[in-house]
Amino acid sequence: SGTTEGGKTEIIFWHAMGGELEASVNEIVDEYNSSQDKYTVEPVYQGSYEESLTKLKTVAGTADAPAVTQIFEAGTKQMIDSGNIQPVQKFIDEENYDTSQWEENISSYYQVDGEQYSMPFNSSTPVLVYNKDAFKEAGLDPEKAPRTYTELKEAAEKLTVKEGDKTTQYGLSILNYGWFFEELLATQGGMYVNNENGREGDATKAAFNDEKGQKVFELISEMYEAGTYYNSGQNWDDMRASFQTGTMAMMLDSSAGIKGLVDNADFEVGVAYLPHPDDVDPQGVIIGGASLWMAKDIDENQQQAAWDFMKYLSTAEVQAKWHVESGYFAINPAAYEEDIVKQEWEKYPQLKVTVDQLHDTIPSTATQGALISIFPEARQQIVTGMESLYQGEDPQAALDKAAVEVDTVLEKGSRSR
Amino acid sequence: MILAKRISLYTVLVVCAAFMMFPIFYAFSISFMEGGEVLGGQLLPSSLSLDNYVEVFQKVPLLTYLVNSFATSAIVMVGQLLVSSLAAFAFVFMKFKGRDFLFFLFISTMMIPWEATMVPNFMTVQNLGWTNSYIGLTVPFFALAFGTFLLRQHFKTIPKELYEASQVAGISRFRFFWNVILPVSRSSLITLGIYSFLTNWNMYLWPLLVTNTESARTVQIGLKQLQTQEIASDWGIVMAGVVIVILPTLLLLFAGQKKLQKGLTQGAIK
Amino acid sequence: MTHVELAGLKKSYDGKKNVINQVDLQLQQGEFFVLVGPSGCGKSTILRMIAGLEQISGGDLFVNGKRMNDAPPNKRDLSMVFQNYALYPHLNVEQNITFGLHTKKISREEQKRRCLEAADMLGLSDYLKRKPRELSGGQRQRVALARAIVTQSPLCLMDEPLSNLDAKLRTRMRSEIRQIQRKLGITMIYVTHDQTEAMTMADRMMILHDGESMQIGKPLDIYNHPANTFVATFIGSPAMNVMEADVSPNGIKLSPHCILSNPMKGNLKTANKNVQIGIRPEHILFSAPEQADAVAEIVNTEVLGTETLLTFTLDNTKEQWIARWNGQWQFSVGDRIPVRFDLDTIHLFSKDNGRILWAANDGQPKQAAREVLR
Amino acid sequence: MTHVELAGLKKSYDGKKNVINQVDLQLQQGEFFVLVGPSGCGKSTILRMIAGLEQISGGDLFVNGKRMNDAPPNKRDLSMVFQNYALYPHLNVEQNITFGLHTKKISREEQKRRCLEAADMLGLSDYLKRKPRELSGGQRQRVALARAIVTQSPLCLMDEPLSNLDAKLRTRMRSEIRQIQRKLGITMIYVTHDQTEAMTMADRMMILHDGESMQIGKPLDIYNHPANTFVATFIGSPAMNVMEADVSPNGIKLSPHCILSNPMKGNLKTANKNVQIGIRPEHILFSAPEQADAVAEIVNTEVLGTETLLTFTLDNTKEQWIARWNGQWQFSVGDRIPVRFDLDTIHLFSKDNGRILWAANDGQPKQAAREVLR
Amino acid sequence: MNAARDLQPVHSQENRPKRNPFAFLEGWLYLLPSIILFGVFVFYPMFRSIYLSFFLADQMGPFEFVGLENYQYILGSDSFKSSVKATILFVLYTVPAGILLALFLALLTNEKMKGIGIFRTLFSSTMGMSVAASSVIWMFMYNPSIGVFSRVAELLGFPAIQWLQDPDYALLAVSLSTIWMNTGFAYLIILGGLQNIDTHLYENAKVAGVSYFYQLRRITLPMLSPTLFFIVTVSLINAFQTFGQIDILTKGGPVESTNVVVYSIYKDAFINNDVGAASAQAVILFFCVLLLTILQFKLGERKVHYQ
Ligand SMILES: Nc1ncnc2c1ncn2[C@@H]1O[C@H](COP(=O)(O)OP(=O)(O)OP(=O)(O)O)[C@@H](O)[C@H]1O
Ligand SMILES: Nc1ncnc2c1ncn2[C@@H]1O[C@H](COP(=O)(O)OP(=O)(O)OP(=O)(O)O)[C@@H](O)[C@H]1O
Ligand SMILES: O=P(O)(O)OC[C@H](O)CO
Ligand SMILES: [Mg+2]
Ligand SMILES: [Mg+2]
Repeated sequence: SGTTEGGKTEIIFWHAMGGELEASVNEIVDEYNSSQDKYTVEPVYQGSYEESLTKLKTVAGTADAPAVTQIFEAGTKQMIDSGNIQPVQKFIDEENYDTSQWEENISSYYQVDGEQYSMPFNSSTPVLVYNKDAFKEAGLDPEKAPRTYTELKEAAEKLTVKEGDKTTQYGLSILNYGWFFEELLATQGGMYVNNENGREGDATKAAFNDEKGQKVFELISEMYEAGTYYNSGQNWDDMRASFQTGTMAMMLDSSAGIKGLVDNADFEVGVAYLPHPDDVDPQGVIIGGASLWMAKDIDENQQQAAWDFMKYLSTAEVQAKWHVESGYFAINPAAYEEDIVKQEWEKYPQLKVTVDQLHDTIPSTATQGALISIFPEARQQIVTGMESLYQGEDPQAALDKAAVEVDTVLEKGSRSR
Repeated sequence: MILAKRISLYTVLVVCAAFMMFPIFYAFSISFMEGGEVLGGQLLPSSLSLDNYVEVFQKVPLLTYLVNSFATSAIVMVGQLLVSSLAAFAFVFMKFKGRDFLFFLFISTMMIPWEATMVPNFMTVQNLGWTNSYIGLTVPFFALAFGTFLLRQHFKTIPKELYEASQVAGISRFRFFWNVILPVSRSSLITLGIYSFLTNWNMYLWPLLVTNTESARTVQIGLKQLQTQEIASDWGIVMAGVVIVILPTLLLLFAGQKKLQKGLTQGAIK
Repeated sequence: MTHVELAGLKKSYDGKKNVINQVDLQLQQGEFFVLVGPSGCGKSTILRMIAGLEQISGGDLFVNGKRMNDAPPNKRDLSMVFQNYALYPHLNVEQNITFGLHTKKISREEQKRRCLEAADMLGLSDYLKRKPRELSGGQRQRVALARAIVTQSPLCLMDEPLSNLDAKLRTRMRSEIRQIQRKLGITMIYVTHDQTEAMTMADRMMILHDGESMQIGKPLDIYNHPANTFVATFIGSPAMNVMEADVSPNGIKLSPHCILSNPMKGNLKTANKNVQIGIRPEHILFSAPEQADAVAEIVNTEVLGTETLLTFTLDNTKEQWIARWNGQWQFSVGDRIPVRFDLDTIHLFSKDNGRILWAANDGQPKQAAREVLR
Repeated sequence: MTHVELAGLKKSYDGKKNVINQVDLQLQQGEFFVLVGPSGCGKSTILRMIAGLEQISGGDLFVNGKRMNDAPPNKRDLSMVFQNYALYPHLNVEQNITFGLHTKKISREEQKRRCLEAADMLGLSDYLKRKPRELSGGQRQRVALARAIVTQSPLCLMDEPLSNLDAKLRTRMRSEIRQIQRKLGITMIYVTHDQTEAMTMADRMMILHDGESMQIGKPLDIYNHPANTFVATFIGSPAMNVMEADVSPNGIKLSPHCILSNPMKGNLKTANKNVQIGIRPEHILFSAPEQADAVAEIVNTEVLGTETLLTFTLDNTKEQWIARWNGQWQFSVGDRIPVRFDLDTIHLFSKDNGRILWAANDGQPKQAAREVLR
Repeated sequence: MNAARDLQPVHSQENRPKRNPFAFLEGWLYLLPSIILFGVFVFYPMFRSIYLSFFLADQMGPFEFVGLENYQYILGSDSFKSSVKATILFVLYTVPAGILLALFLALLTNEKMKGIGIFRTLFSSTMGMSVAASSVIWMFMYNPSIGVFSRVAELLGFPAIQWLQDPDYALLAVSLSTIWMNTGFAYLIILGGLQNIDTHLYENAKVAGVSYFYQLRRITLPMLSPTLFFIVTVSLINAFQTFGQIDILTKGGPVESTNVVVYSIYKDAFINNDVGAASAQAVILFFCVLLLTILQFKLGERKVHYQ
């Protein structure tokens, strides 16, 4: 919804940025509001990614729908299918807006059939985070993080510390979250679903249970069996707390979390590329995080406001600030040339690693990511699969089971309007 | 009582109290800690710093939320008292066709999981244009089977002669309800009032669904807002939020515990 | 003038069994009428039907000649005092007394005036601002009374208003109620299960048993001429002794060795061989051995100070008689004493239906007045 | 043999005010002792101290000569019947009766035997499997009694066990309890506020008032020789008339025109000019005009059938006297009738403290026995 | 007989009592607010749920009639079976233990002692704790690295259990926190019930000299049975409807070990967009709870002693 009063058009902006990030968002919005006098943006927090997607679904197409909403990448297909969305391509075309200033690797995720649907905003990728002090103690080179699964397993073994029966430090931990599996699959060039990850037509079947997916599950299973892998559950906070208290020496995390880790840890934190099986060339990573979507059934004025706001967000200065404060990528690479970024990178060299990894990514339908509307449910199935590994389930069986479930919901989903 | 028995009883009481109160105490304690202390797993803060409290107010508009929570809880309280007492009055003091069936129907609503009805309810509220308003936050809860039941139990203890005396005197039914039944049942109404205030203060999912603006939000959502998915939560601040959220209800409970217990028991036992 | 009339009144709660069966009654203006009977006999039900609080299942109710079966309570121009007083606990005495007067379109001043008047009459003036719970039982009772008075309704109904009070207070309230009723000249229908209350207060009374009227009349007439064994044993304390007896022209045989001379002088058909005899405890007298009708074997003695109650048997039969003698008598269990039955006061009842067959004092009560005691 | 002894017993709930003050009492084995007094005078408190349910604040309690102040209830070898019976609603009669017997190491068979015996004695045999709510008030009372009996404790305490029953049942239960107590030979301490119960049941009784013992003795002794006005008016119904009077050597002046001749024959110091005179209602007699002591102006007549209660005043004074005459007397309000006071029965009390000063029947009660009435 | 009466038409002796039609209307008038509100916010959604359960549907409404397919799908799915199992286990963990704990505390504080009021207030305090706040606290306590449980385990030399991550313990952990949250309410109710028991019953027992546990077994528990019956019924219904703590603590995981039916309904309806399946589960849940409650009333009430 939104109103026009005193010549100013007011629009609502829903986001899922809680805690510290909410403060940054608010600050940026305030700056935008005072930078011009035509539009006012009001940011409103709507809960987690899942919750805000749920909420948007409830108001989409009504007068309550916000002009701009932040939706995580997994909701992309749902948004496109909903029919309540105004692709930003329209404004790009109208204005001849130069999208080449955007990071191609990021914006391509939100392109379907050459049309730009949403505007990338907070993008992240997974990285391997490790405890340099622990590396030193284990006799490993703290500047050389493991890259292949074999290296990873060896390092993990060395990093695992036992006191009698009790393990006081594990090697590795991966959060039980579907996203990490997707990434570990993509870096091998693996597909999540058929029809080129659903980008060449609607996906009808899961594809992740091939030998590439298999490798990921086997890695987890083997390491868990070997006692070098720590199950840190589904909660990001728990995982980070465990890392910070030294329960494990390595973990996968979102690039957006790096800064906080570095700040709070009482040891030196290292960041490295996502590991891959020994026999493949790493393809890079899929972009994560979220993008901004414009509502369709609102008046022209408000759409203009939304577009204007989006453009503002993608300027180099704003992106630089956002990158520095949040740890998310700048969607406009020019931002990396800004002074504040340079200063920040000096302080936090780890941040640069995340950007490099993104730049090294080889574009393909694999690294572009899957486009399915039932993503949230598919992720739950993967999580369940991962969790069952800790119960001693056979990796192939666990993966197949998840695939069957995903097939079922894909089939069901295809019957929806 | 023999001294030894007395001492052992007190010991057991203190131990139980320590166990029961530990989580609350723990939350208080953490709310005064700095980030490092929290991660260190300490039990007590090294100093009683109010920084977390200051920060929590800066982070989310807790003050607005507190006001909203108070307002909605109070409105729901009044609404529930009114609607429930009207219904209970009819169930006790009137004879009409279908009364017992209706009563059974009312009671049966206690068995319907609220979550199961949430989707259609949300659609209803939205179609009525009640989102982001106190109406949407409150009206759906005005009818309360438990409250009707509780008040009915109490009304049944009111001598029916009071009603008959009014009939002989020619006092209208509504006047009797308003001028006699309500004042006479004050203690039960207070019980139900406390109960409904507490339950509504503690509601989370519904306010999250029907409010999209900060000006309409309640404290429980604020609590969630303090935790983040993306970067590690600052537990000290979160716990400060927890303390702010639980403090009003704890105080209310402490003040009204005796009444609440009495009234609830009345409802519980036929 | 007939004020209230019940004609063939019936009541059934479940549509099957009649709790009240065919009750007929005519009340005069200003009469103090008492409905008395054991618990559950239907007294409250009748009162509540008159008040309009209970639907009438059959028969008719007339007030001042108008049929009132279906009028709502407040249209019947009556006031009511409930057993538990039904005071509003949250209102003070004054508010309680005037509660509901506004419906009668009475001005505030007039309400106040009537309230003060009634309070004064009942000695409540000092308590007008108190809440009911701050009053004693008797004071509460008077507030309930005051509330009935201020309505100035010509008919007042009371349902066991004294049963919650202690004995002493009860005695006092009895006469207070009676005095006020006389003073205001209202018609009163008063329900009680206490026969003393009925005897002392009623102009006329009805004895009710299982929803049927047993007898209607003045208290003393009923005491002296009970219509059946139920009335005979219900009125009077200790209850009249009612025992089986063989009646023959020669005499009345109470036990093998106790045969009273037949006082009936052929009044009774000899067919009625087996009847019940009724003698009140005070009419069984201590006797010189030579004048004795029988020898009583003492089972129990209760010396109450003023009087003594003796429980005894005759000739080893199981039936226990009670005699009531003035003064303090000391007997031991098993003592055998000569007693005499006052033949001038005996009643004979049918064994089949309990109806009175014959009474010694028929026609005129044995009047004890003007007779000096001792 | 002395069974229970209270020596200077005191009780204070708040540590300040004594609710029980210096009560001394010796009970003999097998005695039926009644504690009587108005509500709130401390009867239950004394009983509960004896039972061990309430701490003793001062003084001593001896049972069989052993000091028992601090023994727990179950060590005192007594049974107790509570006012509301305290039956377990979820247990049937049999289970109620045998409740707790196992603690006395009594075998199951023995429990069963005792229970059947007690049930038989109390006519409960048919109800053994019923729950208390399926019993009438009197039956419940008997279950409570049975529960006390089966313990075979030599001492039984009862706290107003009959106060919830209706009048008829009460009369019957009175004698039942008394008979059982005699049969089992147990010592009984029985609390009541009903003077009739006290009079008819007690071997001896104590009249309690505000936590102090007013008088201890046999019921008739107390009736005939009340120690003070409190006892005088508490025992006897209707209560003794206690009025102010001027005593001079010439006579006792009740009102300006009513002066009785002084029966004291100089027994009393003339200093006691202003005393209270006590006369029981039954000792105010109807009189031939020439023998009359005074003329009574009738205020109210209550004809109870057997007897008539007359309320009257003397010489327009406000004081209302009550007389009680046998038979049915019909007077109207305002009637003036000659009455005579039975000088052989009057009591004189101190106006200051209410203590008895002189009684006409002092030394020997006026025994009415062997005197034929009418 | 008086004249006026003779003029009256003779009524049949058994004139049927006429009911006042207004009484009927007035009764419903007082109930109207409740009826409307219940109708709109309880019964309508309930019926809509039943309706939707026969359709493929998302939050916008139904789009394809599928008959019993949703039911077949649910009843055949392993996930639903594990939900049912989790629900039953959850009920079994929380209801008896919670009531026993509350009963224990209530018995302790039913004694007359100095300062008992403070303990009563403390024990009832969880009633004032919101599910959201309580869950946050417990989540922190369960934190495997910094939470108090692992700290204590470490101190005592036990292996730290990953309460919320281990499918063997997660449900137990959620149950534990639920028991804590529910204790306050159950405690208040039970304490009230205890205080309603006639003290004379205990005095009689004292005179008889029976032991404390005998009193407990033969007097307290039977006399408390109506209260216990009430609290068992309410706790059962509540346990079946538990949502908040699961959402915050485990989100139904790990390996669906805490995915109780209500949470599964929520997930299907709001995350998986499958309102049809969610409705079918809601209908099943409703009838199970209804059946259980009726059963409880039928069986349980026989053992309850009302005065
Ligand atoms: N509302 C009712 N429904 C069914 N039966 C009733 C109802 N009220 C009274 N009764 C029955 O009607 C009969 C007469 O009851 P009523 O209350 O008139 O007796 P009562 O003479 O006033 O007795 P009490 O002296 O105990 O007050 C009783 O058998 C009673 O059980
Ligand atoms: N637990 C208590 N705490 C404080 N005061 C008490 C307590 N129990 C009784 N009292 C007071 O002690 C006095 C005597 O009480 P008690 O119960 O012994 O009277 P009672 O003679 O048995 O009266 P009733 O005939 O009404 O039963 C009363 O004034 C009462 O208020
Ligand atoms: O935690 P974020 O914002 O980096 O996002 C992670 C995933 O992409 C969310 O789906
Ligand atoms: Mg009645
Ligand atoms: Mg007492």
